[in-house]
Amino acid sequence: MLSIIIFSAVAAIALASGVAVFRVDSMARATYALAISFVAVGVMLLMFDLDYIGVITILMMVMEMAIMAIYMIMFMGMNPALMPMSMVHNKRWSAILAVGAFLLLAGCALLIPWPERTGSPAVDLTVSLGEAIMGSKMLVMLTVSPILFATIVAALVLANPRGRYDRWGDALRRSTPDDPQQGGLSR
Amino acid sequence: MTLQLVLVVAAGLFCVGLYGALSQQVVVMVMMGLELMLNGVILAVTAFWWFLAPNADGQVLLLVVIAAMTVEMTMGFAIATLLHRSRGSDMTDTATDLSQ
Amino acid sequence: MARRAVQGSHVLVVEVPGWSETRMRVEAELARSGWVAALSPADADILLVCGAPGQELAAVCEGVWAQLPGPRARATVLTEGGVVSTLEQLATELLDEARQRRDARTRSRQPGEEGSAMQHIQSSAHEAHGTAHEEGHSRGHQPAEPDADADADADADMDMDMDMPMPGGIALASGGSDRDGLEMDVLNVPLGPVLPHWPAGLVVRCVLQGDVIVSAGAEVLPAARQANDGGGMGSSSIRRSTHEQGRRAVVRHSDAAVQVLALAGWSSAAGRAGRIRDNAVSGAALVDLAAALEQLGRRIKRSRLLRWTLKGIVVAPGFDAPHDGGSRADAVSVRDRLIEWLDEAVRIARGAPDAYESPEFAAAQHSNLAALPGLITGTDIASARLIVAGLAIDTAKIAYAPEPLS
Amino acid sequence: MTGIAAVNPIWVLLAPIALGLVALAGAALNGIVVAHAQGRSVQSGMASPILEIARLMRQRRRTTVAADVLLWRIGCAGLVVVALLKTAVIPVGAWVLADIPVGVVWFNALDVMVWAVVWLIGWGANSAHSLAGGYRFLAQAVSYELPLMFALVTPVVAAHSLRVSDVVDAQRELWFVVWMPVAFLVFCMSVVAFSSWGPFATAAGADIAGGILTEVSGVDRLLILAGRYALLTTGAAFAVALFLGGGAGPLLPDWLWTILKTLLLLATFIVVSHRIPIVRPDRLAEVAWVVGLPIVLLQTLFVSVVVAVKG
Repeated sequence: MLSIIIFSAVAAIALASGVAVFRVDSMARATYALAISFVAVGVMLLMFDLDYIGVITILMMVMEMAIMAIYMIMFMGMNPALMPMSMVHNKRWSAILAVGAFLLLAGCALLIPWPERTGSPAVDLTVSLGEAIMGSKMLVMLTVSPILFATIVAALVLANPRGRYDRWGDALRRSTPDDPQQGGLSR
Repeated sequence: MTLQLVLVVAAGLFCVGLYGALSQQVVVMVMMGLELMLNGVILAVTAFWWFLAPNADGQVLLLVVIAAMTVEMTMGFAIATLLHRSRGSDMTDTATDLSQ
Repeated sequence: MARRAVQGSHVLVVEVPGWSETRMRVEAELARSGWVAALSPADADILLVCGAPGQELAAVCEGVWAQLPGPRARATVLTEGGVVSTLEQLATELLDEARQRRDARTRSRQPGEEGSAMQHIQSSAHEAHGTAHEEGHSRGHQPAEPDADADADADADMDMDMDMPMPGGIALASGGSDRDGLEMDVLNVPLGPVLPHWPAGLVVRCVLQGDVIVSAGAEVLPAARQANDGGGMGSSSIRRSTHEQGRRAVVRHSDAAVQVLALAGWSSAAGRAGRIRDNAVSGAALVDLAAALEQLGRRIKRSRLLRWTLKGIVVAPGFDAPHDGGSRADAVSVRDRLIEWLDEAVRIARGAPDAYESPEFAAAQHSNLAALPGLITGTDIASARLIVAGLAIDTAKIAYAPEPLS
Repeated sequence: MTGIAAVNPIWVLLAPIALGLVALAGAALNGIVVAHAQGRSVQSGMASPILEIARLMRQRRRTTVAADVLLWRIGCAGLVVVALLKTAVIPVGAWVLADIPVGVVWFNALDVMVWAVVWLIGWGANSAHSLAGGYRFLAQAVSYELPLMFALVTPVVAAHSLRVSDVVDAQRELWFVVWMPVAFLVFCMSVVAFSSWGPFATAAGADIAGGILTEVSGVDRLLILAGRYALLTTGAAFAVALFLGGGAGPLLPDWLWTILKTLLLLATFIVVSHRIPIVRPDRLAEVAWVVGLPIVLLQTLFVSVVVAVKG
């Protein structure tokens, strides 16, 4: 019983801050509302004994939102003061679609006769996760890691306007790169 | 806690995110909508894992979802930067020039 | 409790061009009594103006005064002799509960109103304004924008209009292309004249993107009158004894070193230089100081970390530009200047003549001020602060000496 | 086998007091160092944190024009809260408040919280200088975070567990600092960095008039300053648990050893910080990613190989 009450409270926080993301008047508040939503979901994961993944979710998402806030302000430049803002299009259709999707999903969740639980969770879930990653599910992780690496490279290629010829000169012969901001290494 | 309760909460998060992703004009705000949808997915996966088949595979799936989120974020930021650089704008509407 | 609270008061010291030695006296007195020099108005209990500020500078001081959180007290010191007694008097003023209550009552609760004078003066570093911005919305409405047509449909759906309320009455920032080719907000932020480790009365009006300076303009806010403690001597002042000149030169050089070291965040070396300076101010024998200065100079030359952190921060770009775009061979870095000052101070302390009275010195201050905007454009605030400290502009010379003939 | 056990939850009330006292000792030491540099007596330096607390309690809080007060206040209180949450997993001798299975990750998640909190302090004030402070901290955080994560992973690999008590137990024979010195150093530097302290205090630097501290006064300022000391203290205490054998030591009881080692490490942080110039984030980033990260990875690899060979 207690767990249901706690879960409902956390769920309410997650949903309310999720809604707040698109309702508040400042970029910073929107971003941190999303962060709160993620932290609430992380806490829910903790309630399912998923210690590792719950804490990792909180860690990753707070980090992501801290960076995201910068992008929000960089590209949308909003002041900390609360300027009324709304930049939506197709508001009505978006709302209709979202509500429709919710009714469909919630209906499925409530009406489908879910099967009985098979098996029981391992005693130490973190250990079982580690064994799965390094054992039977190793292939998954082996696939994820090059994808992540490719993402880093691709994102840098997309976002970085300056190639090595801009930095090192046409003949790549400069002793130090011509950067707008000097780095810490005398390369 | 029951499976149904958790799934309804997850559906709620997913659809709030869906609304945001569909309605927002700015790339970064659209990304926030997508993030919120994935947030719902994480919760739903957890619920299925816990209530239906609590073995290690479900946890691996969660890790994959989180990895997908980071990929989405990284590429989103890169594309937003690229758009901003090339057009001085990051509105989704202005990014549809090519399709016209 | 209240008595304790006053024992470690934080003092915001505002130096008027020409009263540098008074300011140093104050700093020495603060260090001696365990008080602290405040970094910003919010940090301060006491506003202490050293010297007689001119009209603009006085207005800035009013703005800063309005930003002190309170309990607060203020005073002006004009002579070095008055420092100790003024500080004591300020402490009792801070303890005067009735007076502080009255002060708190008369101040308005609204932060904008009490500081209204400074909104135009662009007072200290703490101009809270100008972070505002609205670029994302307004761009589609500008006819010059190439994709204005594509945007037209979208605008119709946007339920916003152009004359939306501006929070706090702050104008919105406009965009501009940054050094990486991204369009970013620009903020107009004045650096100075009330900043720690900053030349007296100097104001650098910067246009910032993030913390990168896009363009800048520098000026000096003058004092109301010429100081008589020697900082702002014009050509008419009497020539002083050689020893006095030497002492002043050592003080000047070591103070410049203090500012650079403090901005480089090397607190132990800055403290060392500060003590040498304070000894010189209070009239210690120069020969004794020479040894200490020499030792400090050796320590600075040895420090690899300082070399690394100051690398490439240049106060004189040099003219021999190699074609590969690397740093120029004869560029003078802040670190070079720092070592130069200390060596020069050692020489003067041992009896070498000082060039302070010469017209060339005054001319150099003017040309440094003129070069300042060019040097800091394109750098971030941290580098810009080091460059300004590395130039060590003697603003007293600029506020009074006539413009040199070029 | 494990000597460390979770204590009665009632001790939760005592933990903030203990943390506060150790942090206060750190602040007093800092006062002494400053007083020594200024040629004042040791007593006046020791008293300076008390004076500062009294002063800030008496000072009024400020607000600025069009500040985001909600986020600002959250940020100001946040550092202390993060530090208190960190104490939950730090063992003192044989006692720990919550010996959760993923204690090390918990610590890491909380120091990521510091990113958000510091940025909020900088953002909320609506002032150019404090915002610059917030940006600087994030730039620095991006530089130190990955080396920090691998530095945290290294003892975990050696101990086969994310539980802090297991990590302490694994050091029965040999303290981890002996065979993972690089990880220890990187961890210590990161602790100083996330407390924005000493050479990594650019976010609160004098060149931007105190950065994140520019606009705060009164209780808010007190909370931030206390939070920085508390973070430094918890970081030192965690380093003791991860690398310095926890409460292991001769003669004295183990809880006293933990506190002694923590104080010693804290004192080192404070004294060394005064002797080093500030490290600006633009300089740090390249070094941290190009030099720091590979070195820590090599350290982790070394430890992993040793663990694998030993079996």
